[in-house]
Amino acid sequence: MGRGNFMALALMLLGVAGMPFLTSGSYALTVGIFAGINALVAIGLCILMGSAGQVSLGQAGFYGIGAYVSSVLSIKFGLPVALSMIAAMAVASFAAVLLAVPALRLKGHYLAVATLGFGEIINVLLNEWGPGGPSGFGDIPHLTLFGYTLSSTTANFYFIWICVAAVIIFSLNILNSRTGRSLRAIHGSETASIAMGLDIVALKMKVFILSAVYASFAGALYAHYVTFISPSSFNLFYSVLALMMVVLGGITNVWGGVAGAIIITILPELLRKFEEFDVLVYGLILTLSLLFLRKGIVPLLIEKAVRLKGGSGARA
Amino acid sequence: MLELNGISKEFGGVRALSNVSFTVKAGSVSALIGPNGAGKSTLLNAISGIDPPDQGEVVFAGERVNGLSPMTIARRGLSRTFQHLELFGDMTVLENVIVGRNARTKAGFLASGLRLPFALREERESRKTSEEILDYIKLSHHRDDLASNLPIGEQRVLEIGRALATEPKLLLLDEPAAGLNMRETRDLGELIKRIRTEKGITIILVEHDMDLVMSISDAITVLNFGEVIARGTPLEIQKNPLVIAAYLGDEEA
Amino acid sequence: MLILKNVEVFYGKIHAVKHVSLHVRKGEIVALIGANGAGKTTLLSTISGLIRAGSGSIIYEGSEITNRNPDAIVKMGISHVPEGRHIFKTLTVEDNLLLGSYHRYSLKRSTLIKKDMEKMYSMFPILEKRNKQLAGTLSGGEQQMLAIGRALMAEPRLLILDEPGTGLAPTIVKEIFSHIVQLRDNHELTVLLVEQNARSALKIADSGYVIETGRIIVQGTAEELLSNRDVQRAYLGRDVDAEVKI
Amino acid sequence: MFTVFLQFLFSGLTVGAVYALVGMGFNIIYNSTSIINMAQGEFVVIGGLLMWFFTESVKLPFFLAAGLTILSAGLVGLLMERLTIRPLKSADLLLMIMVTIAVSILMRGVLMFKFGKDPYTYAPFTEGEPFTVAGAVIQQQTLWVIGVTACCIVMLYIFFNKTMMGKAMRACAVDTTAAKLVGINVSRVVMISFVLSAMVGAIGGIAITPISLMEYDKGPMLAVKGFCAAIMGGLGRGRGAVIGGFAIGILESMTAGYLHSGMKDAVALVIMLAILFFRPAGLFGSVAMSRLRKF
Amino acid sequence: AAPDTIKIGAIISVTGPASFLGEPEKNTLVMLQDQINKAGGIKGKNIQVIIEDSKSDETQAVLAAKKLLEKDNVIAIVGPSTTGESMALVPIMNAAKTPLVSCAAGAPITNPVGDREWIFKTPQYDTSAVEAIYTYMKKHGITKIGIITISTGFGDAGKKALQELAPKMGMTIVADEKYGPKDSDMTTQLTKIKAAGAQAVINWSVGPGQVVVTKNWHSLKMGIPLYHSHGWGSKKNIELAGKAAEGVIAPLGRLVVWDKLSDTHPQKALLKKFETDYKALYKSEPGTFGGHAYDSLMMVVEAIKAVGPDKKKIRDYVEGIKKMPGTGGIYNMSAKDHCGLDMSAFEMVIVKNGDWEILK
Ligand SMILES: Nc1ncnc2c1ncn2[C@@H]1O[C@H](COP(=O)(O)OP(=O)(O)OP(=O)(O)O)[C@@H](O)[C@H]1O
Ligand SMILES: Nc1ncnc2c1ncn2[C@@H]1O[C@H](COP(=O)(O)OP(=O)(O)OP(=O)(O)O)[C@@H](O)[C@H]1O
Ligand SMILES: [Mg+2]
Ligand SMILES: [Mg+2]
Repeated sequence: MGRGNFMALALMLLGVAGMPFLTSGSYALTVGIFAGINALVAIGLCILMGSAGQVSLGQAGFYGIGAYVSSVLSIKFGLPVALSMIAAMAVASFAAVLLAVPALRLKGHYLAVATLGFGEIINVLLNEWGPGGPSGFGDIPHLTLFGYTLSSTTANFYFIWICVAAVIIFSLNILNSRTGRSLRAIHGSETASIAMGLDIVALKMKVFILSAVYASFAGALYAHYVTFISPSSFNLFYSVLALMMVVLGGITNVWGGVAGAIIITILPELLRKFEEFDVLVYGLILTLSLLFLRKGIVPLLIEKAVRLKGGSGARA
Repeated sequence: MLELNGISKEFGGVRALSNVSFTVKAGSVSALIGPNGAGKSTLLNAISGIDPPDQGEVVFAGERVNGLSPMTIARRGLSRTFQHLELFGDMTVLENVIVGRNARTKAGFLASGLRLPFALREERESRKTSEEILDYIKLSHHRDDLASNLPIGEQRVLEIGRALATEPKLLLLDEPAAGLNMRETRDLGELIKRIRTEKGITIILVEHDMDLVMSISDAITVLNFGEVIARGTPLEIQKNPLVIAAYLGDEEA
Repeated sequence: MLILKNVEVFYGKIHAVKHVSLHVRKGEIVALIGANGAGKTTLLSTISGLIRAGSGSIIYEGSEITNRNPDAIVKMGISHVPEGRHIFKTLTVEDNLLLGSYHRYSLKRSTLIKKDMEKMYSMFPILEKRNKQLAGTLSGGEQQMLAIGRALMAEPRLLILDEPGTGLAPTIVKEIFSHIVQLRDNHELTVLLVEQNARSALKIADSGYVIETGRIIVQGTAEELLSNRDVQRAYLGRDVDAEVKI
Repeated sequence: MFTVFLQFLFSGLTVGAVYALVGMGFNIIYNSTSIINMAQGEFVVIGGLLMWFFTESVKLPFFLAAGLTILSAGLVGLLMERLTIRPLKSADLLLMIMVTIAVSILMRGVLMFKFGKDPYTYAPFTEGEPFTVAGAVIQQQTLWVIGVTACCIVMLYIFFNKTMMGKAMRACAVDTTAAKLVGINVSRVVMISFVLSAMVGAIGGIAITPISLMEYDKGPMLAVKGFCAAIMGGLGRGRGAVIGGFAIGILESMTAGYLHSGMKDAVALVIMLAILFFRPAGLFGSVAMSRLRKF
Repeated sequence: AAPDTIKIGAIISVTGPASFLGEPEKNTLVMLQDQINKAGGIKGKNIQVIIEDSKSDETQAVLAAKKLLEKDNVIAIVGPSTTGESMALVPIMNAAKTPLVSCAAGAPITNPVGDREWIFKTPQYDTSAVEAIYTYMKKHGITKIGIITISTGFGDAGKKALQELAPKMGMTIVADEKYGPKDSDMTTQLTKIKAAGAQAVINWSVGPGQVVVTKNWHSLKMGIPLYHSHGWGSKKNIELAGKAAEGVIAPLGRLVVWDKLSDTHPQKALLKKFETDYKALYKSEPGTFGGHAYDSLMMVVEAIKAVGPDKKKIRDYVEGIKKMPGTGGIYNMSAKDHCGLDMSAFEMVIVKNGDWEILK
C-alpha cells in the first residue's frame, strides 16, 4: 500500500477518532457525515474516471438507487436495514450493467451524455414512481448492526468513516494491483490494451459496477441517516457536484476524491455568512481553485512533499 | 506457424488488401515490405484481430483465429507492436511490461481488493518476470521512469518488451526502426535476432529500413497495392525487377 | 537568411539547448545531425515559435523573430514539418493541404491555391487518390507525405524539416530529397533539415551542424562532415575502428 | 386528430428550436477547442435578461436593444475565454470543462445579484393574434424563434464549411500545434469561437423569452438539453445539433401528447441512448472521426 | 449579539430551485425583525432572526438546522420553504425538542400529529385550496376537469389533493398532465386536456410555469376556464402573463385582496400594514409566500411574548393558538391539527383588468 497511503490513512483515522472530542455538539459531525457519504461516491468516481478514463455524469442515479431501494425494502418489506442495503447495492450493480451496455461503445463527451441521460432517467423514474413522488418520503429506519441502532450522530459519524476507510483500503489495493494497472492501461491506449490480451469490455463493465456499488452504498447510508429522501437529492446537480469533488481533489488519486468531498461539503458551510452572495463567492472560489490547482489538491500536495524530500517520492 | 489464405480488406472503396496469402515458418524472421499505403499495417491489424479482414482465413498455430477477438488471439500467443507507438504513457516502464503479463494472470477486482494470497503471489511473479524482461531488453535503468519520457528509440524497444511479456509464439513488429538512428537500428537488429534464437519466437517484421530488413530476415514478402508481388530470400528480393520498380528504386540513383 | 545567436532552451530544469549559434544562408540546404535526444527537435521548434527560447536571439531575413508567435513566423515565410507529423487527423486530406495555405489564403487567390494543390498531388499521387479520406486513416507514410505537402503549400522561403524520411519507403525518400534539391535550385528555397539517416541528408546538404546534448560540436560543409571520422563513426554507421583492424 | 398532432408538433418545434440553438453554441466551441462549454445555457439567459433590461428598463428601440444585447453577450464570452480558458492553455480537457461549470455557477451568482430570482419577459417581436393551421394554433413568436434559428443555422453552415476561418477553427480543436504551424492564431480563433457561441446563445435567449420567460437559473436545463441535442446529432456537426434539437423537442412533445407528460424527459433520453447505442457518434457524426479524437 | 437577544432560527430557500419562495420569505423575516426590535423588542429584549439558506436542498436544510440548534442555540425555527426540506427536519426537531413552524404546505409535514410533536406549519392545506376550487366549480356546473401539475413537491402534493378529493366532491379528472419546473411550452399538455373533453383546467404550480401555462392557455383559445392553485397569488404573475391572465381564477389567501375586504374583517388591518410596509421597503409585493413567513414568525413571537423564551412552553402555546388572525387566515391550532386553517382561509379570486377581484 505504500508509506504515503498508510500515513494518510492513519492520519485520517486519527482525525476521525478525535473529531467528536474537538467539537461540541453534532453540527460539525453532521457535516462530517455528509462529507464521508460524498467521499464514498467520489472515490468510486475517481477510480472510474482517473484510472479507467470513463467519464460519468450519472453517479446521482446510483446514489439514488441505493437510497430508494434500501429505504423501500426496509420500510415496505420490513427487511433488516443491513440486508436492504446489500440488496440496494445489488440493484445498483444491475443498473450499472444496463448502463454499461450502451456506455461501453462510447467515449468522451458521448459517454458523459449517456451517463447524464441515465442519471436523469433514474431521477424521472423516482419522481414518477418513487414512493412519495417528487415530495419524497420519510420515517426511514436507522441502520441496526448487531442489535445496536445507529441513531446518534456520533455513532453514524464513526460508522460512516470506518466504511470510508475500508473502502479506501479496498480501492487502493485494487489500484495497486493487476486490476488497477489494467484500468490505467485502458485509459492509456485501448488498442494496445486489447493487443495485450486485456478484456476491456469486462474491465469497463466491472469498474462501472464498482463505482455504482460505492455510490449506492453512500445513498443507502444517506437515507438511513437522514431518514427522509426525495428525488431532488439525487439529480444531475449531485452528479456534477461529485465530478467537481474529484476534479478539485485530484482525479488520479483516491485521496483526491476524499479531499474533494470534504472540501465541497464544508465550503458551503463556511460561506454561510455571505448569505445571498454565497453562490457568487462559491462560483468564484471554484473557478479560481480550478484555475490554480489544475491537477487537483492531492496530486499537488504529493508533488510538494516529494520536492521537499528532494527526491523521487512514493507514488500513490 | 501462421498461414494466410486469401485475406482481403476494403475501406469504403479503397482496396487495402486483396487476396493476400502466404505462410510463415515457425522460428523464422519474415519481413513484410512494400511502398507506403501498400497495406502492410492493415495486414498486421487483420492478423492480430484489431481490424479483422473482410474475407480470407488466418490460421495461427494450426487453428483458425479470424473472427476471434484480438484479446483471445493475444492470449493464444500472438503479440505485436504498433507503427504509431501505443505505450501507456502515464505508467512507468516496468508497469508497461507488467501489463503485458495480464494475458497470463487472473486476479480480478475482489481478489485484488481483498489481497487474496493467490493474487499477491501472482503479483510477485509478474513483477519478477517483467524485471527479467527489462534486463533482457536492457531497459532496467529506466525501470521507474514514465514511458512517455523515454527517447523514441527506447520506447520502440519497450513496446517489444511489453509484447514479450505476453509470452508470444508469434511477434508482429510494425516499423520498429522508424525514428531510430543507425546505431540504435543496429542494436534493434541484434535484439530481434536474439529474440528469435534465444526465445524461439517467430517474428514478422514490417520495415522500410532495407539494411535492417536484409540483414535479419529469412524470408521477405513484398506487398504493392494490397497484393503480394514477390516472395523470397533477401537476395532474391533485392534482384527482383518488380520490387525494384515498385519499391526499392535503383540503387544509388 | 537565418541566424541563431547563443540560443538556449529549457524544459523546466532540463537544459535542452545550450548556447547554439548557427547560420543558414539563402538557398542552402543545412543538415542538423545528432543522436536521439540531442535537442534537434527542440531547436527547430524554437525557430518556428512553438517553444520559447530561454535566451539568445533568432534573426530571420534581418529581423528578430525570437519568441514571436508561430503564426507570425509562418507569415514571414518559415514552414515547419514537425516531428510526429501533426496532421489534422479528423480533417480530409484536401482540407489539410488547403489549411497549409492558410496564411496566404484569400478568395482572390483561391484559384492560385487550387493550382498549388495540384502540384502537391502530382508530387504525391497517392494523396490525390485519398483526397476525401480523413487524414488520420492514412497509412503512416501517407501521413508523412501529407505533412510535407502541407508545409509546402505555405510557399515557404525557409523550410524546416524534422525527420521527413520517417516511415517512408526508400523510393519516396529519394523523390522527396530530389524535390527539395529542385526547389532550392529553381526557387531559392532554403532548407533546415534533420534526418536520422545522416548520410543521405548530408548528400543533398550544402553544410551541416552536429549537435550533441544540446551543444553544437562540429560544423562545416557537407563534404567536410562526410569525411570527418568522428562524424562517420557516430552518425554515418561506418565502423571505422573495425575497418582499421582489418 | 390531425389538429391535435399538429399542435403537438408546433409545441415540439418551439421547444426544439431553442435546444438546437444551444446545441449549435456547443458545437462552435467544441469545433475549435474540443471543450463542452457548460456555461452555454447562461449565454441564453444573459440574452433574455439583457434584452429585457434594454427594452423594458432602459426603453431602447428593439433593434438597438437586440444589437446591444448580442454585443454584450459576445463580450461576456470574450471575457470568459480570456480570463478562464486561455490561462489554462493546454490543460486537461476535463479540467477545462469543470472550469466552464464553475464559471456557469459564477455567472448565475452575478445574474441573481443583478436581476434577482424573478422571471422576466417582454412583448413578442410582433403583436397579434396567433395563426391557425388546420385548427392548430401557432404563435407568431414561435415563427420568429424558428426563423431566427434557421438564419443562425444557415450563417453558421456557411461560416464553418465555406470559409477558411471556419476550417481554421476546426483545425484548432484537432491539433493545436499543427494549427499554429500553418499560421493560425489559435488563441484568437478560440476567443472568436467563444464570442460567436455566446452571441448565438444570446440570440436564442432574445427570441425565446417572450414565449417561455427567463430567469437567472434557467441555464443548466437549457445546457443539458442542448448538450443532448449536440450529442444526438453528432458533436461538431451543425446540422446534427439542429436535427438533434428538434428531435428532442418533438420527442418530448409527442411523448407528453401520446404517452404521458411525466415521462417526456425520460423517453427522449431513452431514445437518445438507443441512438447512441446504434450510432456511437450520433446521427450525423462519423465513427471514424470520433475514433481519431479523444473527445 | 448581546446576551439578552432572543435568537430565532430560520431556514429558507434563498437560492436554488425554490428561491422564488425564499426571496419574499427572507425579506419578510428581515422586515419583521427590524419592526419588532424598533418597537422595543419582546419585553425589552431584541430578537434576532438568524436566516440560513438551505439552497432548496434537504441535505443543506439538515445542516442548517444542526447549525442553528447547536451553534446559535435558537429557541425555535421558522421554515423551511419546501415540504421536502421540512420533512427532513422532522426527526431533528423532535430529537432537539425545539419547535419548528414550517412555511411549506404539504400535509405530511404535520401529519400524523403524533409523530410531529414539535412541528407546525402556517400555509393552508392543499386540500383546503382544492376544496375551495371544487366547491366553486360545483356551483358553476363544472364536473369534468383536466389537471396539469408541476413535477415538484408542490405540484405533486396538489395533484394528490386534487385526485383524492375529486370523487368525494363529485369531480372527474379526465386528464392528468405534468411539466417540469423549467419547461418553456405546455401547449401539448393543454391540447391533450382539451381533447379529453375537460370543462376546466386546473394548474397546480409555483414559479414561472404558471405564467407559461396561462399564456399557452390564452393563445390556444381553449374556451374553458383556467384555475390556478394558491401559488398564483402574486401581482408579478399578472404582469408577466399580461392580458393572457384575464379571467384566470384561483383560491387565494386574503393578503392579495385585503383592500377589497370589509373593514370589519379581522385580517384586514394586519394585511394592510404588512403589505404596505413590505412594498415601501422592497418595492415589490410580499405575495402569499411572504405571508407564510409572516405567520410562522409571528406565531413564535406571540408565543415568546406570552410565555417567554422556553422551547417547551413555546410549543405548547403555539399548539393552543385560537382565533389568531394571520395573513393566511385565522388560525385555530389544536393537538390534532398543527396547521389550524381550513377552506375558509381562501377567497376565490379572478383576474380582471390586471387586478384581483373577489368572486362571490
Ligand atoms: N480506416 C481507413 N479508411 C480508409 N482508408 C484506409 C483506412 N485505413 C487504411 N486505409 C488505406 O489503406 C491503405 C493501406 O494502409 P496501411 O496502413 O496498411 O499501409 P502500409 O502499408 O502500412 O503503409 P506505410 O508503410 O505507409 O505504413 C492506405 O492507402 C490507407 O490510406
Ligand atoms: N516536452 C519536454 N519536456 C521535457 N523534456 C523534454 C521535452 N521534450 C524534449 N525534452 C528533452 O529535451 C532533450 C532534447 O530533445 P529533442 O526532442 O529536442 O531531441 P532530438 O534531438 O530531436 O531527438 P530525436 O532524435 O529523438 O528526435 C531530450 O533530453 C528530451 O528528453
Ligand atoms: Mg504502416
Ligand atoms: Mg527529434
